[in-house]
Amino acid sequence: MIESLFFYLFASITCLSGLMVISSRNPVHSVLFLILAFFNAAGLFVLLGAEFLAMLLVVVYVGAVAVLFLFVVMMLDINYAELRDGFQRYLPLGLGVGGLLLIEILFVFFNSENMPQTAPVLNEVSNTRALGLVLYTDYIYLFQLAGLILLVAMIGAITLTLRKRENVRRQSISKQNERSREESIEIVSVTSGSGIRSK
Amino acid sequence: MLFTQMTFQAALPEYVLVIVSLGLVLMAAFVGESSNAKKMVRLVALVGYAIAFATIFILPSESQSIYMGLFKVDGLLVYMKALVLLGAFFACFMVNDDWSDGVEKPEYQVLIMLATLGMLLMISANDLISLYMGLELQSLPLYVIAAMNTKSLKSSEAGLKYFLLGALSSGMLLYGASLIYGFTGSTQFDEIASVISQNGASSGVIIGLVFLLSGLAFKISAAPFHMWIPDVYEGSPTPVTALFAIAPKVAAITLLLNVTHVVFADARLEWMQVIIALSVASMLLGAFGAIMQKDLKRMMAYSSIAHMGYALAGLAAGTQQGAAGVMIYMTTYIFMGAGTFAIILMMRRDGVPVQKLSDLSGLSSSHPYWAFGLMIFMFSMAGIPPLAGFFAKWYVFLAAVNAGLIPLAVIGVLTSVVGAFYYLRIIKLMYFEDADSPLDKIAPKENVIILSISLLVTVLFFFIIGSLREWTYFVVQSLPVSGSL
Amino acid sequence: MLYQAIVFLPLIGALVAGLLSVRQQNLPAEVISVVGVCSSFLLSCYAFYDVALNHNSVTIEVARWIDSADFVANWSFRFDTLTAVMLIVVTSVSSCVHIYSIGYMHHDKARARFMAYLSLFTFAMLMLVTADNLLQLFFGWEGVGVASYLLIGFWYHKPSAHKAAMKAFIVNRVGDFGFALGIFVIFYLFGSIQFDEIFQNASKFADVSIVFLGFELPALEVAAILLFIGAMGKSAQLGLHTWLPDAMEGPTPVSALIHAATMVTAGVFLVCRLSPVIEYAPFALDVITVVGALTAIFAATIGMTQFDIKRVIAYSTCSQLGYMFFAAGVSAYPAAMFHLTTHAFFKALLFLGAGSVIHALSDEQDLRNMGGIWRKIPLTYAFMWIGSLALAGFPFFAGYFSKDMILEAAWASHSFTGQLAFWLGCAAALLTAFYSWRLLIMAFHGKPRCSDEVFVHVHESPPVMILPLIPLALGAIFAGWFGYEIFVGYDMKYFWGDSIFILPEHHAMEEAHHVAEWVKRLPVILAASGVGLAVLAYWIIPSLPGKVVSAFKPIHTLFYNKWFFDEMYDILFVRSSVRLGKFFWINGDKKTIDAFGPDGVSGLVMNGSNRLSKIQSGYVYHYAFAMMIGVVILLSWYFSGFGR
Amino acid sequence: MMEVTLSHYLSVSAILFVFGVFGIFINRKNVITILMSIELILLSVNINLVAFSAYTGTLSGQVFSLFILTVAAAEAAIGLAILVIYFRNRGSIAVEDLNVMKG
Amino acid sequence: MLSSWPILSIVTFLPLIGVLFILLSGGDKKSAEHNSKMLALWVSSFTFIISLILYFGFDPDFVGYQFEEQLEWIAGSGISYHLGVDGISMPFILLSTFLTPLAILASWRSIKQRVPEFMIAFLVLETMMVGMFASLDMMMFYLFFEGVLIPMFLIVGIWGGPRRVYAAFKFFLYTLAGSVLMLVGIMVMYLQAGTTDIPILAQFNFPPEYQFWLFIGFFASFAVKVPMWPVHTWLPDAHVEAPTAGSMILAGVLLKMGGYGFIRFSLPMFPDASAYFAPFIFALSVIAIIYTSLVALAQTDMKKLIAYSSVAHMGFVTIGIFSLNEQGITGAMFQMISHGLISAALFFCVGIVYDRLHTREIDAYGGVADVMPNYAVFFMIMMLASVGLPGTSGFVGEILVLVGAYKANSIVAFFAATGLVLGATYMLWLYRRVVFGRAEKGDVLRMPLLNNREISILVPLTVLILWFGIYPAPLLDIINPVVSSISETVSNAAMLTANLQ
Repeated sequence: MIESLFFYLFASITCLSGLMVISSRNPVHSVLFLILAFFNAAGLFVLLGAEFLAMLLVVVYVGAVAVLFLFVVMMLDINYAELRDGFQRYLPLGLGVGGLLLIEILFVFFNSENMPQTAPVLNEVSNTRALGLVLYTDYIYLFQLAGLILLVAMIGAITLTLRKRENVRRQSISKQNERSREESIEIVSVTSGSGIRSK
Repeated sequence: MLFTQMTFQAALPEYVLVIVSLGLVLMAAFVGESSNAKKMVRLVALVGYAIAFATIFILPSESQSIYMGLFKVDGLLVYMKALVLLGAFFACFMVNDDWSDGVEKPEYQVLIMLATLGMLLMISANDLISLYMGLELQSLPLYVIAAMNTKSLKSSEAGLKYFLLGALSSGMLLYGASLIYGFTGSTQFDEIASVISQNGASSGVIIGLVFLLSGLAFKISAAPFHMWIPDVYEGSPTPVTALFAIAPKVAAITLLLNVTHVVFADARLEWMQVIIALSVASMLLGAFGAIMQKDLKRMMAYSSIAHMGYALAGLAAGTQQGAAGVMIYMTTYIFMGAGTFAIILMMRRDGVPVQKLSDLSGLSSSHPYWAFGLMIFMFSMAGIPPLAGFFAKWYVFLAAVNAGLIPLAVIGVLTSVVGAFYYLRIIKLMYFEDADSPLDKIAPKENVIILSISLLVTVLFFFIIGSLREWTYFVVQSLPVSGSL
Repeated sequence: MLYQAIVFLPLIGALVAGLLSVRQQNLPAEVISVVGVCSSFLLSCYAFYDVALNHNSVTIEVARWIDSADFVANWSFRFDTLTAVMLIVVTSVSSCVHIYSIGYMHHDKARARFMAYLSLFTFAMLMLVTADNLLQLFFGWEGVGVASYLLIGFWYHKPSAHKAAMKAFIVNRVGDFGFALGIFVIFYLFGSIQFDEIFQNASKFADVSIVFLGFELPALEVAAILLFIGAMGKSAQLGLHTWLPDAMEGPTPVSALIHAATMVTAGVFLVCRLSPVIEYAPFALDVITVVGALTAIFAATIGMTQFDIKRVIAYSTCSQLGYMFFAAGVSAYPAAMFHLTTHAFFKALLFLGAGSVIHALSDEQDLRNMGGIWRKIPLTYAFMWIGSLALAGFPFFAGYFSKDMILEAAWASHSFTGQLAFWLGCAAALLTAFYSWRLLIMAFHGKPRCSDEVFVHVHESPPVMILPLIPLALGAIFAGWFGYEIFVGYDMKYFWGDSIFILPEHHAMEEAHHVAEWVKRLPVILAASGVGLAVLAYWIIPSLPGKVVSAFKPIHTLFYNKWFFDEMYDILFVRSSVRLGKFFWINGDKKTIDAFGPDGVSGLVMNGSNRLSKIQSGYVYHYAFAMMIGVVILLSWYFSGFGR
Repeated sequence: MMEVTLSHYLSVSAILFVFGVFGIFINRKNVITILMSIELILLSVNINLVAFSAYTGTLSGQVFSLFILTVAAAEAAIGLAILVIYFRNRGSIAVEDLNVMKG
Repeated sequence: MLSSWPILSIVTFLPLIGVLFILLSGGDKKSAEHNSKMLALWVSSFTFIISLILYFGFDPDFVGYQFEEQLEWIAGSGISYHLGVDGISMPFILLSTFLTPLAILASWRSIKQRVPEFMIAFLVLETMMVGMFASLDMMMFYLFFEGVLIPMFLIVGIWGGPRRVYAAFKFFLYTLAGSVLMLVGIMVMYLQAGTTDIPILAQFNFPPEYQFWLFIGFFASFAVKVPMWPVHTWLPDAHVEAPTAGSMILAGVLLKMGGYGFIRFSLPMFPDASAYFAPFIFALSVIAIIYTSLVALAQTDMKKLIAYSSVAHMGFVTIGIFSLNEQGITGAMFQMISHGLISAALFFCVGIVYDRLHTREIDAYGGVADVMPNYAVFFMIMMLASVGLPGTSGFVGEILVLVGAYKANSIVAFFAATGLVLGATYMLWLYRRVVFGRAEKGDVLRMPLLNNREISILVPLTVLILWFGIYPAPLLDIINPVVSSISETVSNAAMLTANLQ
């Protein structure tokens, strides 16, 4: 009973904040609602017995991704804009399509004959431990893959956003390594009395 | 044991790519950005592809599933991997420092190698999760390199569009995957297949399948999930477009083939309808969309949509024959694409790359060899015998007809007539019109080599087709779908 | 070998002359072609002796031609009496014309070419008369058509000449259209186009019907009428006659050879040749009779009013051919052939004489510009007299025998069509005499109406032109005498042998010898009165014609304008087909087929492509929306149950 | 009160999914919101997977979800990076300005 | 000894060796042009000489394929490299090899730009044509059948007249649209029979309901190629714009591909459907004859007129083929060969004056006979042959077709025979306006006589046209045995259909 109550609480807040994410005019608000949605979704995860994922959602998503969003929103200094023309025109069609999609999916969910109907099975081992057992054994392949993907994300983000400003002095390791004695120093024999004339 | 020798051997090309790409990361970081350094990076990358390609030949040709069933190889998949590697090699080979706009960073090589790795993993995916991971490993670098020319608005717009829509498609794919998982109780392909063959496909699975196929359709740019491709082709730096045009689609369509013909072999009647719809839509859209284009790369995008439509016609048959047809189709597709882009990459006027159709006018008098090559590729893409494109169409439509999809085949051949129109237009520009100001004469030898190889394959395909058909018909026999050969 | 030579000598002459004409070596060309034709004539005489008189009919196979399953047509020559008679007619007239042309064409640079054409014509005509099957006959038939086309258009500078040539060819083609269909019907029926097989089996098909154009019709009637349509074209019978007067644009020897003596009689020859078939087609015979009779009178009416000397003679030819046809129509084939022969002589004579006149008057052809020259060209004058007398059918001239024979046969056939033919023929005889003397008087008598300059130059033709007229004149005088007994006398059956077949119940020929005396006299009387009228109107009271013309203005206009046939055809066929062609081209090909076909489709494609480009708006949300719509449609497809 | 079943969880996820999709094509404001919509979609997928995982008693759903979280983070990083360079070029991230190429 | 040589392959691919030579022969622009011309001429002439072996080594009494060559191509799939000729294809091969050197000679002076390319295109075209007629495998047939489009498209498009782009596109897309439907048909047949071997397929009895659709597929392709009304509109455009040599080959050989296809495929493989569709094709053909003849009458452009006349003449061909009896089919075959010679000659005749005056407007001429008497003679012969004058090859074909048509349907024969009159009308009308009259226009007066090159093109054509008109036996002997076997199959089917109806 209490579980149901919590379910409805989390579910409704998740959905509502989802709606707010896409409808608020201020992108900062959107990000905040997104965070709210994540929190409540984490609640749902807990209800389903997936504590580790719930924690991860909060840590990774709220802690990293959402903040990243917030950071970019702030950095890009976006004015929140009015809804422009065309929106009104497309809204009914969009609502129709979206509604139809929702109805069709829901219809399947509530009418499917071979839906897994057993209640959540709580394992004897904790959720985190269970995941830990498989993650580095059965799924080591995927784990390594995830590493590569993160590498890509890193390289990609850096490559794209790194700007070489002309007037900024930076250390060029390869250049330094490539330097040979000949180009580094110049030996000038100075005749006494005449001084060194700079080039 | 996780890492047996078998494991190692079955995934040999992937290992090679991983190692080389990591090495490239280090090189890119330390050797700097001098011209020599970039050349070296490219050279190492090329050697990497070459080694990976060579290892293909020592892969086991019988079906093997490793990493606890997450990864699979068999003859068909290996063949497709070879194609992907070949395509990646071509794409990489054609790009040298002096001839690339915005992609001359060494990271470019790292990224496309990782993307290639992602393609190989996609092909070998034997689990919904590894499917997704492979797909993302392929997509993410591609998003990046599409936007690689950071100075160009078009490039960044292309990257952004590609990313946004790609992410949406990933979302749909995942949503479908989650439903399939939920309704079958497993993410592993073999298990899903056995559940479906026992219980049939429930409506939840079908909904999931529709989402999954939609997501995959995006990757092969089948209509109506194609909208990104013209913009991305046009906006991306040309070497990137060349890569897009050659390699990723092979991987994506192999994945599609794998999902439909292996995992959902017993739900053939259900997914066939989706594939038929996608095929018809793509053929029509590709044919009609290209006609008005003025940008060569954009036109090639539409052309690739149409090609995917034809390849899907082979898939739609849902037979082993159809699968073989797809394999043959993708083989020709790689060579035609590589050859065409070898020329597009060389198109420069006063050192500035040009990509308008009108820039081609009079090409036959200023660059007879290019013009001849492009003409052959265009005729081949239009499906005019005796060129490669004809045989490709022949085998996919043959499969479709054999599966009773005669209307599909008729639509296909008729749209290919419409398609012929815009291919002919290019030939018209090159041969029937005079040049206002000719393109630059200099031609990097790499591109000319690729052009010549592709040209040879395209023209002399009728020598190859016999053994190719034999091989493909042999490897598809492992597919669980019905259908005589 | 001799017999083949008859046919091929002119061909060789034509080829050699043709080659010589390239370098304009006229004299050798003339010699070779004359020699070719004359030797052919001599050989023909032998053939006549051997085949017609000694009854050694032969068929000579030369080479294979067309064979496809049961459709076999080989090059082969059939020499029987009918052929032999035609050989004599053709080669003799041709020889005369060849020789005459040397003189007549003396001023023309391209006369080698002319001689080549003439010889070519002779060859084709000989192929026609010696044919052993319908297809070879058709070969000759078309061959003479081409030769005629070439000769009419010989002076290709003159627009009227090449227009006339074209007209001749095309009108003949209309006839050939019928001829060809006739061949198909015959082949369909008999399974062969060999004369022998057709003739042997004709009786078996007398009552057979075939479906032709959806109608069930008696087979032989259909075949006979179709073939007769071919004959009408070639022989310028009513309806398809319009080309003949225009054909006078050709040089006069051509008119003599082709448009008087030989080619135009090919139709008559065809009908006679096919007598074994036509005899079983009574309705077709009636048609032939009526058409012939109508042509006879119709052409005569026009002939009365014309002023071009050659056209008058041309219409008279047309008219005389009508006689021949109705003779054939009443099964009096021998009479038709007889008239054909005599007509060949006197008509060739008339034409060549007219040519002499024209030559004398420096190429003047209009009767209104002639007159008063009989003293200057007495020989020509005499020849014209002989010709006219023979044409008008004055006793003991050639025409007398043959024309009377025809009229008697028509009378004796005791059929309605026969009677009609007889009376129309008699009327035509009156008109014939009238216009013949009208011509004579206007051309030779009265005051000279030509310019003085021309008049001074009037001179008798050179011997090379006069000499050929002599044998023709002799023929015009004596052919009737000699021919009567052989051709239409009591022993004619023996003479004609198998070459002409007359059903026993058709006995016009026999009875013609026993008709009432007035029937025999009437044509002569009419002819005499015709002459009298002409003399009255054109010599004694020169103002009379003008008054008559104004009194009968509408009728004269009708006659003078040739019954408006040309105008009618022009509107009905020529203009309408050109207009129809334009209509089809513009409205059919361009505005319908192309507009809805390739251009329309490509327009649609362009349009669709344009729309597609608009859909590709560049906006991400549109793209995403399209994807979603795709998904929703696919989902709905399954959801609605179609997918199952 | 109704018993909470799998279908309820799935419904929540479906609603979120539709919101996410809706957010993409109804949004005219800025690209960041689209990125957030994508996160919503991924969240819905995660709810699905976790719910299925719980109700089928298999762990692979949660593993899947785990990897999705990882990849989503990488995706967000790349997406934002591209967005940043786009902003540098265009000076705006309004969705409607994102149409230099079309047709 | 000769029989052991792969004569057909040699004939087919010899021109490609010529292409190789042209590519290898370099030199400056001028010498390259000259070399390429000479090479093309010699290679194609040599090909013709070799192809004569086919004629002299041919055994006319043997009903079946001769000079057969079969190699494995696409292993295990029933698709093989299979060449061979019979009485139907052999004449066409000779026609192709005969016309190609003449066409090359015809373009000696009139092609001024990109001469080597032109010669290459022409030699490739020759290979495609010969290969198509020699193929005994459906797949190969299709390869060559479509492959022809490539060089022809270029020939029209590069060296054509002012509207060449439109014409080339129309030609290409029109014919492609037709033949892709045939491709689907070929697939269905292949899947039914498991092979694309033509001799096997000819023996394979396709069920009637299949035949119906297959026939339509093949019809779509061949009807465009023939071309039949109402899909003929590409032809006038293509002809008008094509260079002279292109027109010669287009009219001389390419149009025959449709008729050849009907005889080779439609009749023996779908006899029931052929009988079923015969009335429909009759109707189209009769319309073609009358309609296009009338349209020809309204033309002001010489080439267009002759192009329309080709449509009308090909109407005879389709009538002959679908009369389904021996005379009809033989006649159609003969008509195709003869039309190949005549139309090539006619187009060349137009080309001759076009080279001199650079216009094809009929009104610009008149009195050509004055300045070019030798031209007038040749043109006259061709014109009369086109009209179907007995003694020329045109007659033999036409008369046989009409005889066959009459056997099949008298109404068809009646209307088709009107073509005799109409054909004469427009050809004579053309001839009259161009050749006759007095040469008054200054440009016309300056036209030089035919030169030796032109004469040496016209003479062989003339000789053949007259030879086949007077003594067609050599050709008929080759055609007859095969045709009788085909007509037997198909007329049996026709009888069955008639009984069923």
